[in-house]
Amino acid sequence: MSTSTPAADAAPAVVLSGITKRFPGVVANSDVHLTVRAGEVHALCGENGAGKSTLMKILYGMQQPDEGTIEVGGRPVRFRNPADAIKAGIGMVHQHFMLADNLTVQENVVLGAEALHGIGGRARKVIQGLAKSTGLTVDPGVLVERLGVADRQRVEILKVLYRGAKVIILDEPTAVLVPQEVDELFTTLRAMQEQGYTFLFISHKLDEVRAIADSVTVIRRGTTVGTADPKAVSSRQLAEMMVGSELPSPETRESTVTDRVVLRVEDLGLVAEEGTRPVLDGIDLVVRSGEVVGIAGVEGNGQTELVETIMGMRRAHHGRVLLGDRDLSRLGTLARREAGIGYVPEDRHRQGLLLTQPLWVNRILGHQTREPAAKGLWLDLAGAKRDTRRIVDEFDVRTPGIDVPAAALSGGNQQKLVVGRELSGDPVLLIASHPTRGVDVGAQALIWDEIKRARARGLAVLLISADLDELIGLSDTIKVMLRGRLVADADPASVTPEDLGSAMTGAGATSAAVAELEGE
Amino acid sequence: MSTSLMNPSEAPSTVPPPRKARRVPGWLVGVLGVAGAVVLLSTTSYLTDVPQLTSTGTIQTAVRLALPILLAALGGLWAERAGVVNIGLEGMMIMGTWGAAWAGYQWGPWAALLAAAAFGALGGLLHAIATVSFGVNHIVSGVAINLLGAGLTKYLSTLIFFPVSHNPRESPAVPKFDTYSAPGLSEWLGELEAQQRVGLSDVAGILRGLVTGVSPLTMLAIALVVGSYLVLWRTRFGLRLRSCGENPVAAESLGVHVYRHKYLAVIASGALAGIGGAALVLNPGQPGYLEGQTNGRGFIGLAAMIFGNWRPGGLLGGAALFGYADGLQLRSGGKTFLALVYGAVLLLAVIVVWQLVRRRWFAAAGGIVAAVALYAVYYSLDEVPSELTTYAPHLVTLIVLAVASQRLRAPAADGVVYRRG
Amino acid sequence: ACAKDNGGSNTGSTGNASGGCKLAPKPPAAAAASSSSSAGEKVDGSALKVGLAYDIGGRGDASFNDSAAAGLDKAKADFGVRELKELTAAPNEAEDAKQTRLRQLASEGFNPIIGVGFAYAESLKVVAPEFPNVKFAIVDGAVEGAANVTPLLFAEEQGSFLAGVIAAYQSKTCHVGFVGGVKIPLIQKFDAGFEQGAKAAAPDVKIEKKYLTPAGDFTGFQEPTKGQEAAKGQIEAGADVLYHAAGASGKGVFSAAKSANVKAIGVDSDQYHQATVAESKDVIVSSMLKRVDVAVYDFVKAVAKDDLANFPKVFDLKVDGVGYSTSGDKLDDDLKAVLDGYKAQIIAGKIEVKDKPSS
Amino acid sequence: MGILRGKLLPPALAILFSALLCGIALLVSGANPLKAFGVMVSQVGEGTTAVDIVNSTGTYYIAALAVAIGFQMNLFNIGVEGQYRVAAVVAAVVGGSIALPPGLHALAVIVVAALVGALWAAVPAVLKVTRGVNEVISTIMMNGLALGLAAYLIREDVFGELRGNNIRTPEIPESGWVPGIPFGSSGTVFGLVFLAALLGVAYWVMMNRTRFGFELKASGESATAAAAGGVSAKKMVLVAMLLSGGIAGLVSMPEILGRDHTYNLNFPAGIGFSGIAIALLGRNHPGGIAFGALLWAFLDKSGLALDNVGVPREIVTIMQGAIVLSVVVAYEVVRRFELAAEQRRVGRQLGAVAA
Ligand SMILES: Nc1ncnc2c1ncn2[C@@H]1O[C@H](COP(=O)(O)OP(=O)(O)OP(=O)(O)O)[C@@H](O)[C@H]1O
Ligand SMILES: Nc1ncnc2c1ncn2[C@@H]1O[C@H](COP(=O)(O)OP(=O)(O)OP(=O)(O)O)[C@@H](O)[C@H]1O
Ligand SMILES: [Mg+2]
Ligand SMILES: [Mg+2]
Repeated sequence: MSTSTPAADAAPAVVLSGITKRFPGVVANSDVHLTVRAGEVHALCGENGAGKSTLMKILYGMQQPDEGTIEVGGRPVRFRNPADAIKAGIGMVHQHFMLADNLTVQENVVLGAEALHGIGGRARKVIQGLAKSTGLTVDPGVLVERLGVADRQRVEILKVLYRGAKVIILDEPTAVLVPQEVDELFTTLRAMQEQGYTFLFISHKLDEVRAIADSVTVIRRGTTVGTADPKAVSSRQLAEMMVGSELPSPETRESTVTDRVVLRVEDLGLVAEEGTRPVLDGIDLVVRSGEVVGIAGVEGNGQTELVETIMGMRRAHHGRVLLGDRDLSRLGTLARREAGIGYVPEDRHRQGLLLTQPLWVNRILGHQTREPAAKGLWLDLAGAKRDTRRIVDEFDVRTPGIDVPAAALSGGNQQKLVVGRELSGDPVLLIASHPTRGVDVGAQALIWDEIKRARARGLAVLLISADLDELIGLSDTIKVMLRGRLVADADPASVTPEDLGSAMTGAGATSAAVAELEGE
Repeated sequence: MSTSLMNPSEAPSTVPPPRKARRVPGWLVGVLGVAGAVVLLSTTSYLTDVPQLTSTGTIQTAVRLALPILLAALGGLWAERAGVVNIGLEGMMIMGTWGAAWAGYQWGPWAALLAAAAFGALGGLLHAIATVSFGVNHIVSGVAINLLGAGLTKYLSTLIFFPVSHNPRESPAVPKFDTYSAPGLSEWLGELEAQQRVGLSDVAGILRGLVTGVSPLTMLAIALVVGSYLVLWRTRFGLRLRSCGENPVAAESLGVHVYRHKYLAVIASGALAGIGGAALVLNPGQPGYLEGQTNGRGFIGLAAMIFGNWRPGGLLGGAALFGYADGLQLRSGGKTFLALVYGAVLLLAVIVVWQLVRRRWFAAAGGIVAAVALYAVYYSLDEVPSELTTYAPHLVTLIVLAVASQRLRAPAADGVVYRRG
Repeated sequence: ACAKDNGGSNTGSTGNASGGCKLAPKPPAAAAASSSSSAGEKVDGSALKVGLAYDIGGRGDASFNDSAAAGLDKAKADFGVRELKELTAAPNEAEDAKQTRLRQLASEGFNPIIGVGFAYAESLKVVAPEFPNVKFAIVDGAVEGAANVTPLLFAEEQGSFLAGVIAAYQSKTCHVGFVGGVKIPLIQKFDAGFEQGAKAAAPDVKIEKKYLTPAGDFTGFQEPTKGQEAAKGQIEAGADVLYHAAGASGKGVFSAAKSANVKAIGVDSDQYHQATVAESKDVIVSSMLKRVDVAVYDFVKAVAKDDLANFPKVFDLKVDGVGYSTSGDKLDDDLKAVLDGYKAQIIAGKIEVKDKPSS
Repeated sequence: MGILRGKLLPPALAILFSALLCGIALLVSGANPLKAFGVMVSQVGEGTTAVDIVNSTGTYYIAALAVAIGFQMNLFNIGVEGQYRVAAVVAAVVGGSIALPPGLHALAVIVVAALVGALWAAVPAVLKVTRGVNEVISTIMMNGLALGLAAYLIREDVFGELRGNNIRTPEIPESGWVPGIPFGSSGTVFGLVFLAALLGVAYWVMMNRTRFGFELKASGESATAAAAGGVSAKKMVLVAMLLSGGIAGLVSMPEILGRDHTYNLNFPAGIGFSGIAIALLGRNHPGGIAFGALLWAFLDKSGLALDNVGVPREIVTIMQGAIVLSVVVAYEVVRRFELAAEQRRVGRQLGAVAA
């Protein structure tokens, strides 16, 4: 590629004008204007549900705008489906990965673009060539299910490149990556930018936006608020543009940690279902009353398994789990809940809610043996409804009533309901997995507040989060998890996300704030 | 939900670096499996002195009985690889039998085949409309199609066959295909088989069964198995089709026309099930269409497909197993069945040794108990009551599934209703 | 590299111990056959409305339903029956459907009413007492304590005995086979008679037996494929004359016999003349006849004459309720004489044919 | 009103549509559809048809309930067919060979039937839980084995006895009979039809008012969410399957204890498969299932009258298939329509509409 710098006079790569998109009950986009210059990295920011993904899906032909026009390279276009967009040189890496687990990397990449180089050896060569020139190395023959998150992301980008896209949409690509992986990604992006690619980049992480973007457009409640030069604004200013008000912070002020041990995990081990591979190995952990213990780790290093083993959803291979003095190791999930554990699962749709059931039925889930949801073997419908109303009030769940199905609520409100439910019945321990993942700032602030309040009352909290700011802000102690082991302790008072990130990837401690644990 | 993988808790943990995929290629598994089965059978046949286990006739019977099941299973494969569960195979098969008879008695076996495919495809189309366009639960639609298929064919038979055959439940006789044998080879194998040499004669018997008296239908079915493999795994169309069964949202986002592929797959599925019906009608022993003729073979086909792990080679194995067990019990009954029990004991012994090597004491103990129990059965009985042997294929399927089913893996989006947008 | 197989090659049929069985001494020749059927008698049935409730299969099944239909047709032609009505059972139907069918006929004024098949026994037990003036009959069954139900029972074992004799005489390998559709007592009567007959004619004869499905699973009557495979198994085991009592599955038996060029014996009606098995007719040496048509005809006649008192208890060899066919001329005169000899002995009670097989 | 529309409109539309479809089929074949339908309706008043419909509704109802319990948690118990057969044989054998006072005797037979049904269902349940065997296949296979076992048990040298050309189990003495409600010449309604009704009520209470029902539903709706809520999917599979099998075991009890007093070769087959269709038709709701069972029974019994007007009775099967298919399509269409309406309503009430 010869011309690598964006020329101001060249036609913009993409111009969206007057885009409006309505869903039943929601206007996702309303008169959105966006201009992306060729060769730049253009960031798109906005709260949850602001309409970013919708806008991008429209640009990618997955959804049709109700109003508005799209221009690509100066020519007006109409995309009826993604194939049209692909033809026009637009590619998209989705917020939720769009990969078929049971197909190989190569199959995933060539799918839909078989006409280019077939599906056999030739395609393989092309993929390998692409991978080499961009640094996105991954074995084309391996099944996607065997890949980690970062590799999957590489596959996603390869998919787009393979189709010859010149304008690449990245919808929250960094959400699942640790800082080091983010850096790697950015390096790749810059190199590709040199080669003439244009990027549309969505992220909630404003530091990243400022680090990579050449310009940034902010969307609020479905409409564009304005475009800024990221080098010229602070993250705070950006955030306030997004929200239209001041930012909350996860910080906890004074420590409320007591001596009373609530949760004690001893030498916990878990073996993968299919074989003898250890997924958890020798986990020792203590959480005290009034303490928040945070677990940091790259996704897939055993955090999910740890939580599910403590909850009794998986059978530990060895080791013990004690709540107070009581040994829970042989109990089932329900008994553990009854013993006083509240559990905010990492995926509210899959694990937290019965989506088609009304809110009050969801209130019963996990409490089906206890007041106020049940009396003995019988359900107490009136009690459940009454308590649901309480949660709706106390946790500011925005809903027209408690009889609507859970699916009708937005993600943030669903999460508030789940947190409210898990904090009912006076638990002594709360296990919270990504409690504010994908939740907008308002809801996030409320959930943080509630966790802090409960902690002040003496609740012990085990917090798992990929959001390192949240983790550092909320925790009293941080443990780093790597390959099924707890490998380091970090002090939230002094540790930075970068330090934590390097410990999480196993690059070793780079700061005094992270102390490696003996044993490995 | 916004930042996670599609299925966080099912995401593989990358804890130790992903094991280097030491995958044994599918064809090798197949070859080893077949070889193992032959060894097991010839050993059993030798030790129990029951040559029928590997005789030419038994194998031929097995092939004939397996054929309709195999085709139904293939039909299931096509639909389920595209993510549509097809419990309506039975109904589509019934429609196929009717179509085959209707065209067959007028224009001969090839026309029968075509008509059967068309009638089956019609059932498939109905299933596709319901499940793909209307998003109806796949099982519901399948059950309805089974009812419809049965009702429709009965109704049509009274209208159309009755005036000709004077029997509302039967079509006029349908001409059959000629059968073919490999000259020379067949005789040579026959001589080998007759010599009753351990192992060699067994293999000869099995091979001879496969090359003697072969109907074009059998060749077609085998071609369809191979063809299905090639189409589904070696072409872009197949890749797209399978992607609809694994992750339709992703497929759609890459420009794959998911609805169209699902439609095509389910229609093909119906056509294959229909051909399965034709295989029944065109079987030399059959007069033509006969009410109740399919007798649950569509369901068995579905089972064979699941048994075969949603793979063409696997379902071939499943259908063969069922056909073999059924053939054996039909041809020789209780005594041979006992020989099979003996074979099962041998198989269990091998498994026990293997588990002992792997230090799986519990599994090994279970195996020993089962083996001893089976041996006791073998030892104490002269002949298994015929009431029980009739369903030997069902029992065998159940047992094999219990042993092997944990390795099975359905397409990820199988049975999931997909809606565009 | 494939060659077309020519039909009727000698697949299987190993160990041709040609020469056949060592036969038992032949029975003494019988006196001239006594044709008991009283012909020429004029009966008027113009007042009768006859109702027929078929079992699964109904008219056109080329089996006992059809046979009943033939009897009815003949009766109608001969006696000028005023009205006929025929209803048919559905597969797997509930008991009350049968009752409804019978009741429907009875309340519409049909009299007599004939239930074809033992499946009607339980329903008749209920319905018959409700209509004491209606004369019922049941094929293959009996209803205790119901005076207005006439059983039309057959001595299938006697006919099958003769089939066994035929098989033993025609076998070159001294090895014969029996394929039963469903292992129910009715079919076991065929089995028993066949076995006894074959053994009587040739004590050393080997007999293969197979029932396609056990009692309760009636698909065995509808599975020609299975019939064929079972027959092939028996042929390969050495049997060269096959007898079947397997309904529609019998077609598979014929087809197997045809392709291996061995002999077969049909059942119920004269299958040599049946259209659906026309392809294999040249291997059908005889059929065991179960004269449901005669029974139905005689029953209608008896009702018309109001003479049920002398009605035969069992349709056996004596009244020609069972027998064998000679269509196709595959039985030589010698054999016919032998058969007549055995028939006479059975009629005379010198041979008692069992109705339960030995195994 | 809205709820009623959502629940009642689809089946009404579907029945209308299916009737229309069959009407056309009849017209094409040269029959008069109005006459055919008329004869079916008037058949209800003939002889014992009305009572037969009620009896048959009871039987279908039990079968469909058995299926529905599995469906509640996405378990496909295709094996009701085999479960009720084995249960019937064993219960008939036991009933015929024990002596107990009236009432108790019948009760014992019923309990045995339920236990045996559950036991037969336990095999696929255990295989699924421990070995991951797909229950669709295993129950299909168990159906075959059930036929074999039943046939074996009624062998004369085992428990069976010969009655003419029929074989049956020893007759259950009168103390084990369950008296019905006689309607003179119109027939007798089986006493155990009330057992079916009772099961329906119990099913409703269980699903809506008890912890177990909640867990079952939760497990069916989302196994992952249920697991996080302390519901063990394996346990639920096991219990649901056993319960389903237990109820399936009762399917033939009204007939055996109310009329036949024995298991014989005329034992009806296929009720399990009808049960699947009816459960689907009734959307697993006890009321819906009752309606579905009634409709099924009506079509079955009144269909006998079609012979009188020379219309092939098979049209009834076509109608049943068409109803099942069109009812689900209708539900789906109405559901989509209502979902959109609901979203609009929630959106309006929250004033969440931007701009
Ligand atoms: N298919 C759909 N049907 C109905 N409403 C939808 C649909 N897709 C999105 N929405 C709504 O449109 C609005 C915009 O959603 P969108 O996904 O574009 O937000 P976003 O800015 O990408 O949020 P996030 O930061 O969570 O990714 C949301 O209120 C969402 O509820
Ligand atoms: N395909 C769809 N059909 C109908 N409604 C949808 C669809 N997708 C999203 N919605 C609606 O949009 C709203 C929010 O959906 P969305 O998936 O964008 O949630 P979210 O707020 O981004 O939460 P999360 O972070 O969990 O994804 C919900 O009210 C949901 O019902
Ligand atoms: Mg988004
Ligand atoms: Mg979102």
